[in-house]
This record gives sequence, structure tokens and C-alpha cells, in this order.
Amino acid sequence: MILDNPLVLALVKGIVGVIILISFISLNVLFLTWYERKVIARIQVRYGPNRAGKFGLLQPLADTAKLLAKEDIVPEKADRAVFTFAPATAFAVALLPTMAIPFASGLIVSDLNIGILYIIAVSSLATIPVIMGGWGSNNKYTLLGGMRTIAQSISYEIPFVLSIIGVVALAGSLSMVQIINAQTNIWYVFLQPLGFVVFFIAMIAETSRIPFDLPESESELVAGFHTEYSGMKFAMFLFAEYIHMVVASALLVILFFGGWNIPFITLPVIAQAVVFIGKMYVVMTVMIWIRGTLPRITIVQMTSIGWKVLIPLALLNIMITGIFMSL
Amino acid sequence: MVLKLSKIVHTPPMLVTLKHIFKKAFTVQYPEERLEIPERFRGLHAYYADKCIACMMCEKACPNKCIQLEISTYEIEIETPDGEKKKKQKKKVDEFNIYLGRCMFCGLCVDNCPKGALGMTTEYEFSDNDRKSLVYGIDRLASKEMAKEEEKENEPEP
Amino acid sequence: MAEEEPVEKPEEKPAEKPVEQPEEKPVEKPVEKPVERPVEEPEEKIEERPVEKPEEEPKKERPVIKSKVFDEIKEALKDKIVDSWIMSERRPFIIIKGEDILKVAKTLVGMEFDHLSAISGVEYGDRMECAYHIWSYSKRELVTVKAVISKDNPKIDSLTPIWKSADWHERETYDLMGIVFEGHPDLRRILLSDDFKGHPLRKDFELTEKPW
Amino acid sequence: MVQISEIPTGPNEMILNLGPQHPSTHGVCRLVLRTDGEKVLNIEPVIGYLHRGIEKLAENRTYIQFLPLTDRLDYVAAMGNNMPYAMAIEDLMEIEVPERAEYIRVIMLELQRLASHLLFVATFGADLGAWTVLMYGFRERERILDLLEMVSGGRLLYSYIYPGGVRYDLPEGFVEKCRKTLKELPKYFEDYNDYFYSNEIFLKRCEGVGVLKAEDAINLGITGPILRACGAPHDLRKDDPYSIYDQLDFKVITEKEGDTLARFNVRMGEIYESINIVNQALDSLPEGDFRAKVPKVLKPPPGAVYSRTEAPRGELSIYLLSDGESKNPYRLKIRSPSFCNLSAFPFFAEGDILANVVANFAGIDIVLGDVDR
Repeated sequence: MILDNPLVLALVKGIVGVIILISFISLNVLFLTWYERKVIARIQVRYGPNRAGKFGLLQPLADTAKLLAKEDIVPEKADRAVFTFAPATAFAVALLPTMAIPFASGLIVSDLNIGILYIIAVSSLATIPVIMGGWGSNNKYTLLGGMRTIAQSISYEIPFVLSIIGVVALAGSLSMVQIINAQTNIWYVFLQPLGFVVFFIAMIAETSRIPFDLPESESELVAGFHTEYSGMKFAMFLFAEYIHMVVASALLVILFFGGWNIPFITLPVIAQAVVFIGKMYVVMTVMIWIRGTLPRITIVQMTSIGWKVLIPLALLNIMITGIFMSL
Repeated sequence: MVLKLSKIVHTPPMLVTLKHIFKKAFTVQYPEERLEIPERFRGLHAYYADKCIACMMCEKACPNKCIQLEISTYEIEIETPDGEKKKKQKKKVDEFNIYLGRCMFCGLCVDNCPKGALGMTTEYEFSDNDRKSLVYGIDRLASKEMAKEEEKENEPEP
Repeated sequence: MAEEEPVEKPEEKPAEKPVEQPEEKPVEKPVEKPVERPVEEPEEKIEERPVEKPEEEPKKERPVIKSKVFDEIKEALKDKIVDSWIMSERRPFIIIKGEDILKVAKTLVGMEFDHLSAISGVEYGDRMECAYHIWSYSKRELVTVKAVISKDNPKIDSLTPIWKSADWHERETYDLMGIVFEGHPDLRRILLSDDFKGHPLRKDFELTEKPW
Repeated sequence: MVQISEIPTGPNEMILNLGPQHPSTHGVCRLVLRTDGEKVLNIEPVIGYLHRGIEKLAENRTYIQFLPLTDRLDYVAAMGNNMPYAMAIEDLMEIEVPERAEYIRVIMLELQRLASHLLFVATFGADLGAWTVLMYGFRERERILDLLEMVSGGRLLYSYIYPGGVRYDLPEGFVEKCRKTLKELPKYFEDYNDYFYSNEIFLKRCEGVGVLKAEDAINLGITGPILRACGAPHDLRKDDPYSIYDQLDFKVITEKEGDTLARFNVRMGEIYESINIVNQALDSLPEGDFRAKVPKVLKPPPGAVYSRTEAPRGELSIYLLSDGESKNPYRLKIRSPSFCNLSAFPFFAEGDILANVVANFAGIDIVLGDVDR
């Protein structure tokens, strides 16, 4: 059999895993678009989508079909290659970190021993397609949106990483699975409250959601970096954005809420996945709730919060962690 | 400042929005649910041909000139109280058109009608695909109103 | 939309009537009287009204705010005023020559008339007018200064050095009326596009009607 | 004012057209910005996209025919536009308005002010990125529009205040419904207070944005809530009372700071004050005619009148000239508050960052129908 070859087996396993993962993530994203609209609608005392299917559940499919059928407009003066590649890059880059996310013990495409490092590395790539889109559109609004993304990612990448150091130090490993296993009985949110706060704020900024949605702030920059995109290209940007949200919430659950663990209870694999996804949705609900509440901050406030508040706090957190660990 | 100090402890905004999640939606599911329309609503015109005396007041009153009347005169014989037969000229409305594409529903035509031959209904759904079909003649102006009245008559029965 | 008639009519009509309107008519009632016996004029009016009123609705006798600055202004602008009258007992109107406007405005600012409410250009048969509505926040009085300028060469000094708010008002008046404000820093069309021909609020501007 | 195209653009600068189609311009206003990165160096408002020539139309309409067109000036506060026009005609023709009509007018005007300020709160929130507030503001505004619709038959454009009084009398049950609504509304406004004044981001976004001094504001011709936010207690309802405002007891809300937050506070305060005024007017609403006897065809005697009112956005005045001959106004000039407030916008918005310019622009609360006429 060809499958006896360990290399081929690994390849097949990998491909199957990736396909399952991508379809799972896509399904989640589709559901998430519906879920976000519904929650925001409830906050705004509206009904939200309720026409397509029961409770409007088929709305994401209808939206996708609509976006696919739309005319694909490329502005005349746009840099065609960059403009076209940007959404594809965005989509690809957004999917990369999902490879190292464990959904339950064993349910992971690739359990890297430097999992968290890998995720940080590839998630900071997400800036590049935004700048590509912003520059390639040859539009001043998109350019400003792209520039804001750079400012934002520079300001928030650092506290984002620094706040993880405490967790890594406690777990003693960079592997995602081991970080989760280290939290079997106590979640790190209780051991690292300061780190959690910094990480949570930096995470929202990294996913560029309200109040940090500066790259696409609709009341200032129309739609920021994707002003000129339409149809499928726009859909890919949108998809990428929601994937970021899924990844970020998964990361938060892994790092601070014990992944699939419920303290003092051992769960079967299926239950673990359910717990994990349930926790993710709680985090995402909070993110949506914040989006439904807060106004946007300005770029000056954004950078000053990043540099003057979050980075010192993250450093303080590392110091405290170090002191406690050496005791 | 006055308002800022009027309360010492404000509920945080996150809780304000949380509170609203559990409230009933205030929006209306349009084609199925409809808002109640007050009597004075200025919707589609109703034209009562029997009351009209073809005085053209509505046409003159219209700020946007969206009413057009075509009038012909005809003679009728009437009996005076003395028993004599007299010929009298009368005006008759052949065509009464309202161009809704231009109408702004100000109601001045209704105000200026001396005989109450014009009215305004609560009808508000008359979007159409081309401009020409927005010209409403006697038949369409009357039919909508009649349908309404029929509905009203039918209603009390059950 | 306008029929063809009004285009022709205003040319003739305003030529006679509006000329008389601010000068002749108000002259009949308010102007003559205030000039001769300014104190009595308001009294007369009050006498007229309460005759009917107290019988039915005595409650309605609200104090009519009377203009106090009218005499002051006339005193201050003695030589500049061509004509003046008072409307509804509280709104002084003064007519001046176009070239005096800057001096008059300076005098009025000195009298605490600090808010230029609006500038409206009016075209008459033989002349044009720039009406400045100036309000004093401290005195709570509004005075309307009408500056008369010629129709062939409508030019008047800009008031932007005195009131910054005059900027857009003057641009608007230039745009719609064609009055040129000399000394305005940036006199361009404001409401209409730059390539628009003519000044629409002139009486000879032709309107066209779209058929159904 | 500068024409931005005449200023040479520096190496790091660019010209950014905010509008005419832009989410935060509330219509079709174009702001030409000369920007250096996020910083806005110069602003030039370009208007006229919604110019309908209403002043010219007035010369070709009879006096009554023009009334519905006044609605179209400031289309979110249409009731306030009817008022100066009706007042101008009454002044010219020396019509005595019945007491009841004046009370109804004040009730309507203040309800309209309420609705207009609620719309401001809604759109202001949206411009700062809090879309939820938009829905809340609209929800409350809807209840007031219900009241206005019940009386006038229109939700947005009313044509209700007529020369000589009002068009119809108050319908049955209006007073009760109005009282009920006004009693319930403050509960909702408590939510606004909670939401805005405990919201650190909101306060930080508004404080110190677009600071304006009272003297400058007066010289720039600014009126309305923006002027009152600079500490100048000028309100035409008090200064130059019309209708029955001199018989009512109300405060002029002022703030000292002159920034966007102060403008917001003034409008929030006026919302409460309007409720107070409506309640007072409802209490002493007299019986009687709702409209004076006015001829069907209005033909005012020759003369000129400048009638001024305090619209929700500031001083709305109409200069009406009649030649005494024709049935049409000879000349009609509208002094609209939004036009004058927008003209001053560059003076207190230049030199700030883009996000603050947007917040500032939302804070002056202009309506383009009012600007362009």
C-alpha cells in the first residue's frame, strides 16, 4: 500500500486535517457573521436577520451567494497585481495560525513544540495584506487605512507578545497542548490577571475591532483599506477578519481559560471540543458586546494607550511573574 | 456639566447595552406588521367625481403643477320652478390626472377644493417601475379609495 | 416652475412698484411720523390696538418690545442716512448709499451691533440693494441697513474685515445676485458650480419648466 | 477662508476629499482637507450639492404654495422652518394669531427641537463609532414623530404652521398622549446619561475638540447650541421673544468650555428644557380658534420684514419682501443656521487630526438641506 510509506501517510493526514480544519473554520466564520449580526441587533433593540431560513440562519449563505455574484471592480488606476493578491494573501495568512490550535486533546493539525511562537509570528503577517490592499487600491482613504494598520500593529504587537511571556513562563513550554495541560486545575486568568487584561486589549486591537477598528473606521475613512473592494475580494477580506476573531478568541481560551479543561473534571475528547468551542463563543460574545457598546478611539489615543499603558503594564506583569516564580 | 453631575454613579455603558439585549425589539417587520397610520396622514389622493364641479382650484393651488384637468362643457336642460325648460351649460371633467412623481403630498389641493371632491387616503404604497405609470387618472384614484371603503364596510360584519 | 409670464412681468412691475415700496409706502406711515414727532408714533399705534382688545381678551396685552436704538442710530449716522423707518415698532430700517457701508458698519460695531445675521441682495427695477441685518446681543435690537447700489455696476465694499461671518454671506450674494464685494478675500461662487452662467436671483433669469 | 487648491501641497501632504458622498457628512457636503498624514492642515467646505434654488422658487410660488417648500430647508426640523415664514407673513399683513394657535405652535416647535436634538445624539454617536446609540436615538425620536404625525399628518415634512395660526386643531387625545410620552421619555434619557457620561472613550473623544471662544463665535456668526456652548447665553427665544416664549419659564442652557463635549451637553440640556416647555404649554393650553381668519389668497401689503426664530440649529430668519401687487413674494431670503455655522467650521477645526475633525463636524450638527437651500 502506498499509505504504508510514513511520508505519504503524514501527507495524507495533513491534507485531510487541513481540509477538515478549513471547512470547520469557514463554517464557524459563516455562523459567526450571523451570530454577530444577531447579537448586535439585540443590543440595538432590533430583530436582526430573520428572513432567510429559521431565525435567519441561512443569511450568511445568502450573503456569500450575493457577494459571489457581484461584479468584481478593479479601479482603473489601481496596482492590479497587488490589488488582486491582497485579499488572497489576507485569507491565506489568516488561516495559517489555525494549524497550531488544539481544539481538544489530539484534535490538532500540527502540535508544534513552539506553537505559540509560530502563532505570534504568522499572525503579525496579517498586516501585510492590509497594506497591500491599502496601497494597491490607489485611493487616499485606503492608504490612510493601511498606514493606520501599520501604526496599530507596531503599537500592539509588543504588549501582545509581552503579555504572553508570563503564561509561557508559568507553563514552562511554548507548546499549545502543554500550556493547556498546565492549566488542568487552575486557569491562568487567576494567576495572571494583569497579563490577561493586557492580552485582551491587545488582542482586540490586533483583530482591529471596535474600539480599535481604526483601519476601517467607517465614519472617517469610509471603509478603510477595503474601500475599493467588491464582490469576492471583499468577501475574502471579511472572511479573514472573522478568522482573526476566531483565532484570537481561541488563543485567549488556550492561554488564560485552560483550553478544553474544566477544573477537576476529566472530559472525553468530544466533550473537550465542545467545551473549547463554547469558551471561544463566550469570548467572541464579549467581543461583539464591546463592539456594540463602545465608540472608536482616535489614532493618537490608540498609540498612546499601546505605548504608555499596555507595554509598561506587560513589563510589570513579567516582573511580578518572575518574582513569584523565583520565590 | 449639569447632567454630568446630576448622577453620582453612572451605570457603565457595557451594562446599559446589556440591559437592552433583553428588551423587546422596537422595529417593525414591515410587510407583515405595519405602523398605525393616523387619520390626518397625507397619502394617495382620493377623487370623488360626483362632487367635482370642475372649478380647477386644485390645479391652481398645486405648487408643483402635478394636477391636470381636462374639461369639456355640455348642455343640459333643466326645468325651472316655473315649468320652463332652460338650457344650461355645465362643465364636466373628462380627465383628472395626478402625477405622483412630482407630487409632494402637501395637501394644498385638498384644502382648496370648495366641494370636498378631493381627499387624501392613508394609502402609501405606490412605488412603480417607470415614471409614466405614476400618472394616476380617475380610475386609479377612485378605485383605491373605493376598495378602502369596501373594506371598511366589510369589516364590521364579522 | 415658472411659466414664461413671470420672466417678463417682474421686469416691468418691480421697475415701478418695488421702487415705491420701501420709499413711498413706509414714508406714508412710519417715516414721516418718527421724523417729525418720534415720540408720538408708538403711542398712536398702541391707542389703535387696545381699543378692540380689552373687551375680549385683556390677557393678550403683552408688552410690545419697542426699538430704543432707532433714535440713537439716527443720531450717530446723521449724514449717512438717506431714509429710515420702523417696522412693527421694533425693527428699524435705514437706507444708506452703497459707498458709505464700511463707515456705517464701523459705527454700528461701535454701538455694540456685533452679530451680522444675514446679507440679502434685492434687485429692483432701477437699482440694487444690499440689506444687512445686524443684531446686537447686548441691546437685543435688530437693525436692517439697506445699501443702495447701481444696477449696471453692482459693487459694494466687503464687510469681511469687520465681521468674519460676512464671508459666506457675501459669496452667496455674489453667486445668486451678482453683487461684487470689493475687498473680499475669496469671492467665488459658492452654491452654484463654477461654470454656471448668470445669477439666478436676478429678475431677468429665465426659468424653464419640465413637462410631465 | 482659503481656497485649498491654491495652496501648494508639501512633500508629505495630500488633498483629501471628505465627501460629497461620505458616511459622516450627513448628506452631500464636501470637505476638502489638506492633510499631513493624519493631521488636517486646512479645511475648505464645498457646498451646493443640494442647492434647489428655494429662494428663486419662492418668487414663482404664491405665498401659501411656498409654505410646503420651507419644510425642505432643514428637513429634520421642518416645523421650525414653517415658523419664521408664517411669522413674516403675519407681520406684513398684521394678522393677530389666536392664543391657542400660539400655544400649539410652541408645543410643536419644542417637540420638533426634541426630535432634532435626539437625531443629533443618534448621529453623533454613530460618527464616533458607537452605532448602537444611533438606534437608541432613533427609537426615542420615533415616539415624538408619532406625536407630530398625529397632529400634522406628516412624519418629516409637516407644513403645519400656517400664516395666521396652525393648519388643523389638535386632534382628540393628543394632549394625553403627549403628556404620557413626555413622562416616559426621561427614563430613556437616563440611559443616555449613563451611557455617555460614564464612557471614558466618549468623553476623551469630545473634550477639547474644536474649542471656540464666545467673542470669536459671535464674530463668526455662529448661533444656536454651538454659541451657547461657548458660554454666551444667547437664545432668540429669550433675547427676541416671539410667539409666547416670553410667557414661559425656561432656562437657557450654557456651557463654558466651548468644545464638542460642551455642545453635546447643551443639546442634552435643551432636550430636558424642551420637555419642560411643552409641559408648561400643555398646562395652560387655552381654548379658542386655532387659526385667525386669513384670506385664501394672501396678498400682503408692500413692505419688508425680517422675522427671526431660534430653530434647533440656531437662528433661522426669513427676510420677506412684498411688492403688494403680485401674489408671489417679491424676494425671499433665508438665513439658515447650518449655512452660517458651517462657514465658521474651518476656524475651529483646522490643525486637528482627522478623527477629531469628524467628531467636530458631527458636533456642529448641520443639515445639508439647510446649508444649500
